[in-house]
Amino acid sequence: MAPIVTIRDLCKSFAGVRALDKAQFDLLPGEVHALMGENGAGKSTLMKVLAGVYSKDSGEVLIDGQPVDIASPRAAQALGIGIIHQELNLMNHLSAAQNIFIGREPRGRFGLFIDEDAMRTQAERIFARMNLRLDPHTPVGELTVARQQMVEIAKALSFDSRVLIMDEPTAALNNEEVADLFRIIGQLRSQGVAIVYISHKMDELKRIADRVTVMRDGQYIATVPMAGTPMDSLIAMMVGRQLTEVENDFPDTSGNEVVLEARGITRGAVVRNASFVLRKGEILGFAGLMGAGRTELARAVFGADPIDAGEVLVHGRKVSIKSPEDAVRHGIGYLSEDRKHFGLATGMDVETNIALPSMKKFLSMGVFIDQAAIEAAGERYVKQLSIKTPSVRQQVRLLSGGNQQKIVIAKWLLRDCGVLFFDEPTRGIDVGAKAEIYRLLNQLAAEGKAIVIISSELPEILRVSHRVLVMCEGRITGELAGREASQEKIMQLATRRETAAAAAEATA
Amino acid sequence: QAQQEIYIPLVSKGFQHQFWQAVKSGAEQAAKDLKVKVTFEGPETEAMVDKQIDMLAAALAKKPQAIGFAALDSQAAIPLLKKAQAAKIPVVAFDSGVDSDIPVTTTTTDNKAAAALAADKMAEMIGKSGEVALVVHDQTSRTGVDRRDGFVNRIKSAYPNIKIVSVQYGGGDQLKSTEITKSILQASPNLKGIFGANEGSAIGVVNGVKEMKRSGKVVIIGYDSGKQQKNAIMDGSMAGAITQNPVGMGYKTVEMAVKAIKGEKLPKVVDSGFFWYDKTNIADPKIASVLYD
Amino acid sequence: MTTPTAATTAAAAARGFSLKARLFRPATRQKLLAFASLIALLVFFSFASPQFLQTDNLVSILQSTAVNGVLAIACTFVIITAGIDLSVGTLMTFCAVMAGVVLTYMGMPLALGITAAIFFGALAGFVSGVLIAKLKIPPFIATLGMMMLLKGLSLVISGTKPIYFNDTPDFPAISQDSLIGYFIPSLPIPNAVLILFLVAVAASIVLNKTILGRYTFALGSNEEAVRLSGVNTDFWKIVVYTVSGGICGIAGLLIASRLNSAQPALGQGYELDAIAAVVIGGTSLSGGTGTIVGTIIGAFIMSVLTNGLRILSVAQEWQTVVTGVIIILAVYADILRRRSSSAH
Amino acid sequence: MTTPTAATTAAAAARGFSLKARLFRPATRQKLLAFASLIALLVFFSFASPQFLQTDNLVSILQSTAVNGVLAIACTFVIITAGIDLSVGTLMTFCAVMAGVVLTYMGMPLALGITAAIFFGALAGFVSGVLIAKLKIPPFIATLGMMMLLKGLSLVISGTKPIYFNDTPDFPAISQDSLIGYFIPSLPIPNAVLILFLVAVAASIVLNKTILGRYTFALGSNEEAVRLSGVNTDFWKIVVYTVSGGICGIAGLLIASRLNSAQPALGQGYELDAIAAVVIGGTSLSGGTGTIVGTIIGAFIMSVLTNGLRILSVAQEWQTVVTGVIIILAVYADILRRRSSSAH
Ligand SMILES: Nc1ncnc2c1ncn2[C@@H]1O[C@H](COP(=O)(O)OP(=O)(O)OP(=O)(O)O)[C@@H](O)[C@H]1O
Ligand SMILES: Nc1ncnc2c1ncn2[C@@H]1O[C@H](COP(=O)(O)OP(=O)(O)OP(=O)(O)O)[C@@H](O)[C@H]1O
Ligand SMILES: [Mg+2]
Ligand SMILES: [Mg+2]
Repeated sequence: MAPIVTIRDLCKSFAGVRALDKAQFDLLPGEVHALMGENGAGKSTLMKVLAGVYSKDSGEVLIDGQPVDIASPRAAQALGIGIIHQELNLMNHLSAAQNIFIGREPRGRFGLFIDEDAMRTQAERIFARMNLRLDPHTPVGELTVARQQMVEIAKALSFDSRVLIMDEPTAALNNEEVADLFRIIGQLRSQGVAIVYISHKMDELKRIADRVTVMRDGQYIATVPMAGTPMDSLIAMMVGRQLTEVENDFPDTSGNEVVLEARGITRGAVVRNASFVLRKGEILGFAGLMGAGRTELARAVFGADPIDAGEVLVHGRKVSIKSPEDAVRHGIGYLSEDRKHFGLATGMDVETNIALPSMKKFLSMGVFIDQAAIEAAGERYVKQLSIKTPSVRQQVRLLSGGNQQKIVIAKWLLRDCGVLFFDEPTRGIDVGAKAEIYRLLNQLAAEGKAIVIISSELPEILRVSHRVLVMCEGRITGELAGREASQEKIMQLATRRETAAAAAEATA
Repeated sequence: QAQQEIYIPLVSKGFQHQFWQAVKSGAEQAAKDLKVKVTFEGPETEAMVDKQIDMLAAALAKKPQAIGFAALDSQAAIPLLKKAQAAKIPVVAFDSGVDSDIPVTTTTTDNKAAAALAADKMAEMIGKSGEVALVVHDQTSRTGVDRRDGFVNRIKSAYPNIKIVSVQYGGGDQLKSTEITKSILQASPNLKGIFGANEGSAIGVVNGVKEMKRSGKVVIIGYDSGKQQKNAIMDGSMAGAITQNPVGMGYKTVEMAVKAIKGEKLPKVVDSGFFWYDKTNIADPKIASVLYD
Repeated sequence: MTTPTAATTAAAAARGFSLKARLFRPATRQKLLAFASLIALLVFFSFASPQFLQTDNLVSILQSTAVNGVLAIACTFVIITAGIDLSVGTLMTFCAVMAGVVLTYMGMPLALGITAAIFFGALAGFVSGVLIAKLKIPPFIATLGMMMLLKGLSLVISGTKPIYFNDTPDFPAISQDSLIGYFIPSLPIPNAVLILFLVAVAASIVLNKTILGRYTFALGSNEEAVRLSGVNTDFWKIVVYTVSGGICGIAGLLIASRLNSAQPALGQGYELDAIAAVVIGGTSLSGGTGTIVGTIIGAFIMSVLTNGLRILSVAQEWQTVVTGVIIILAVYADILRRRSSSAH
Repeated sequence: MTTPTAATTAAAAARGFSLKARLFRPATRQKLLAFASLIALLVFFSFASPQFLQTDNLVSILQSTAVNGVLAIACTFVIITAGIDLSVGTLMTFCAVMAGVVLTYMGMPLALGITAAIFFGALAGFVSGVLIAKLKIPPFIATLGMMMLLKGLSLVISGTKPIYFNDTPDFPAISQDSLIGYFIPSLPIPNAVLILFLVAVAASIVLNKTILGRYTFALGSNEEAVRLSGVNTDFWKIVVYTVSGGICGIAGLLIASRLNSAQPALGQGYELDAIAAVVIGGTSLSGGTGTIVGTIIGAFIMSVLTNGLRILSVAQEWQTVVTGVIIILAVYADILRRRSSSAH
């Protein structure tokens, strides 16, 4: 079969960074082609060149064997190339349907007026195909990150492209949604659509990819068939060395001092009467479906959002947490799931972002900033977390997504909080770094820190948690000891909806 | 009782400038003497013709017994003035007239003639030859245009050896007028005199000349009064100035309005006059009475 | 997803009624609340002064809203794209002057004068749009530059003198006559108000029903996302500024016909009133949201306030103080309204 | 990471030299380029008029930059937080009036008058800060309201009359005497310029070396992320506006001492000059970036332009046109400079 897309010797540099160095790639019709590589390997950049977002410095892009110059997203669309970007690109004030059809609105009278009804119907049709229950009129800004991601996927599907690029489409999705997405990918594949699939979730790749291209440092490493290639060797190709798996050893922490206790936290309808305790040295996993309220609960405890009822105790003493400042003062840190909006000042440099919660540590005479110390701290963490950046003075927005995530982690490590909430900490992080982060979590717990990890990836929850709490519809529906937790048990609790819970309570 | 009190709103060309504040104080004095109630308002700049029309409309809505009006544009207000006429509200024009016979009388001063007098004084003091410049407050307002033209035309027609090298506008802002004066002095090293066409401009000229250390070498003629201007004349940094009689103008406007309400016959024009004052006559009671702080 | 808390009990109760009632109830309340500040002012002034609530005065409030209202509509478009336009005031004047040139200096027929005003408005808007979209000059600076440029040009072209329309007796009628009064003599609402209303309706349709309106909101919401969707954002941004400029041309016609003259020095400072009206009306300066109805309410709040304070004969310096405070309060009220409506 | 393209060949060549030279070269060039517009103007006017390049005139330019320069510094802080301050002009006047009240009406000693001006500036800034940070009123509107409020208050407090400082003969010396000229008679640079310079240095240190400065940038970059980092963003925002207000107080002292009076009606319109200077100096209105040096360059561009056009006796209406065009060009030049420097 002749490839739809062929990329040869593609080079692309940014200020001080060689993102692509003679990269190669070819894509066959009807295949799911996985693109793998560590954070900053150049995957997104390569795809952005193909989608007309970036212009190449040198090299060739051929579509159906013809050399093309893809100068704009519009040109890429015209060639039948659609893309789901790694970062959300939505207009928050517009509705889901409006977002999907931006630039291609069905026209009514005179070609000037928009046919809203047609748009709604078409959007509903796509949602139905995705098994997504969503009113097309909902403003996108009111949706959770997961649902926003679903809207992005819907938008990409609406193009009916021949080539569909998916840059980490499942980073924010839960298992059910991932299953829906894979079903759709299957359909597309059978229709002859070529799909480029970028993900750091190895199990996913195993499930759907036909072939894999591995990249490292902007260079092409190899293209291999998925079936028959062991995961270990793929990972070795990616990182250039062998990785050793860390096993969870489930230490018994039940006797440890309670450092944080939340009692009856209620926030509107999204968090309802949630209570939990967190002990010194333990890793507490929060599992649940999309919109279960885990993020909202963490934000409420952290003081980021006002609560309607409930109290928080730190080391057994009741404290008033009205703002993140209060929380941090009481030694509580929170890593947001949405790094772009809530985690980072992306226009500022790496070292400043890392130092941001700890600025007061770097003062001389109470007001002046000790820049050398900040730089040293920045460099320490860049090294410790292997953050890929030309220097600690680089603006964070110029780093790859995974490296940005590491900076969020670094800033809370530096702040040295006793209690840390990690909300989806490995979203968009490569396997090597993921292992690194798990090791780090264990190490922090061993040092006596209390850790909450919120994750929609059940394997991740199972792998790191000493204890698992499951949420559903804003309530905590159950607790499992790490050793006895399993995907099935968690899913059962995660779907224990109101009526079922009431029934359970009645019998108890 | 309150219903019976005669109410006369005055819609002026401005309210922040000292000139208009002086008109206001004259009007308030008359209100006290004649036992009537007046209000006084004007737009922020003399460019805001439509804002003034809105003020006039609001004033008419209050159903006053008479109204005083200093038109920014001689035509724009005519529809409203017709309304006033229809409602039998006599209109007294002040400062400058309206292109219409609706106003029962106009209390005014001749800005052009006054500025021409300033030109004569300037010519006299610089020996009828040399370079002079003007710092004017406004390029488009009636007062600005009249004072500029009065001065410029007189120099052109009567003093062929005097050259006007620059006319610039500082909006009556003292700081801007200072900077303007300095650049004029910089550009014209032989400048012999500057005319500042209102209080802010004149003070700016004094400041600018002082800052450029050209005091005594440049003849400054001002317009209007005010504490600083009077001081400048006393200490010799300003040669003299033209003053109108804004207090008198305000007083006369109210007085005429009251007469109009009573149905008395009024002259078509009441000239509130203008005066030249300098060190020699500033203490003269006749002059002192038309000056304000 | 059911959410049976106190907050939703009401919603559950409403479910008994028609779906429509359920959908519309909170929305209607929210819309009425937008009028709250305006109504509060109207009630206050009506009690404070017997002269306030008279036909004449209400008509003159309407009349005085026309120019600022139209300018505010022009600004609304730009502000929804997260831009700003400081040049609307002097652009209005520039258009008035161009109408004067065509009608009075060149003696052309009325229709041509009207066309000229709108054309030159659109042209200036186009230039701003190009500066902003193509040269990437921030809107604040591009339009600040245009503001000065147009102010100067108006003075240059008019010869720093007002241009009168005495040879075109139909011109003042555009804004001063009353078509409504012709049919309903007891309602002598001047045409200027009718024009404001027509412009508002047209602008509302453009914003909500057309492709231009959609892109206007989209640009303000996330320009980069729109660009990545393959839309020519530069083009649409230029169109928005051009349309906004054309609307300023209409404002120029209104003010010129009201004053029966083009006053070349007028205009600066009007942009702040227009922007204030837009923001009081609930349009966010960070873009992506906004309504024409809100803008009109904002413009009325400004003119009712000004008129009312004058009717009460409040000293002018205090008028300024009060206006400053009320602008802040009105926007704060709008913020509270939104906060409470989004909490449910 | 090697980058063997044409652009980096030069860098490779430079590698032969010291690391320092390599690091500094492009940065230095970029900084020099920031001066480019200013230098172009200076060169142009020097050729156009023999009077331009004289000590006297240069001193005048310096002096005329002082007030706008200080106001622009105040604006720089606010703009870096992605805010805007429209009240700086009337706030300056308000501070001048308060100094007048303390010195002339109450007959207090000079130091108290100076303190009063700065204190009331900071107080007004604090109020703006609270409106913006706590009540979440958009900066544009909060400071527009403050602008009007302060304008009215200045008139009310002064009784719509200038307040003179005739009883405080030392007061004019603040801005008009020349400390530098005392030591170096050939350089009679008035103290106002010295004060501008001192304020600039202090502001630069605050912005770049202190925690306030760091938070100022961080707020403008991503306020929510800063808040979630446990920083009391409301507090720091209020501090920024308070500091900015205090700096306006200094501007108030400068203008009052130069005019030897507090002129209550002056001030509106000054905010646009100040903001223009900030933006010409390369500070982005969307926040997160900016330098004091840039702002000072911007302020000089404005005053050189004004002075030069006046020296050339360009007709006033054309001065306005040219100023508008140059503002746009200067900002465009800065954009081009940044674009080319980030391409390397
Ligand atoms: N606009 C830009 N300016 C400067 N550098 C950039 C830019 N975009 C990407 N880079 C750099 O290019 C390199 C490749 O980035 P890219 O986003 O392609 O990585 P990636 O493989 O998608 O990583 P991730 O898995 O973390 O998303 C990184 O080092 C990144 O810092
Ligand atoms: N900005 C918002 N506006 C309205 N509703 C919201 C908003 N953010 C969250 N919600 C709602 O709050 C509920 C809880 O969401 P939350 O983000 O806490 O869930 P989560 O368990 O963290 O899931 P996720 O995996 O999506 O992060 C959901 O019903 C969601 O729709
Ligand atoms: Mg990527
Ligand atoms: Mg979440």
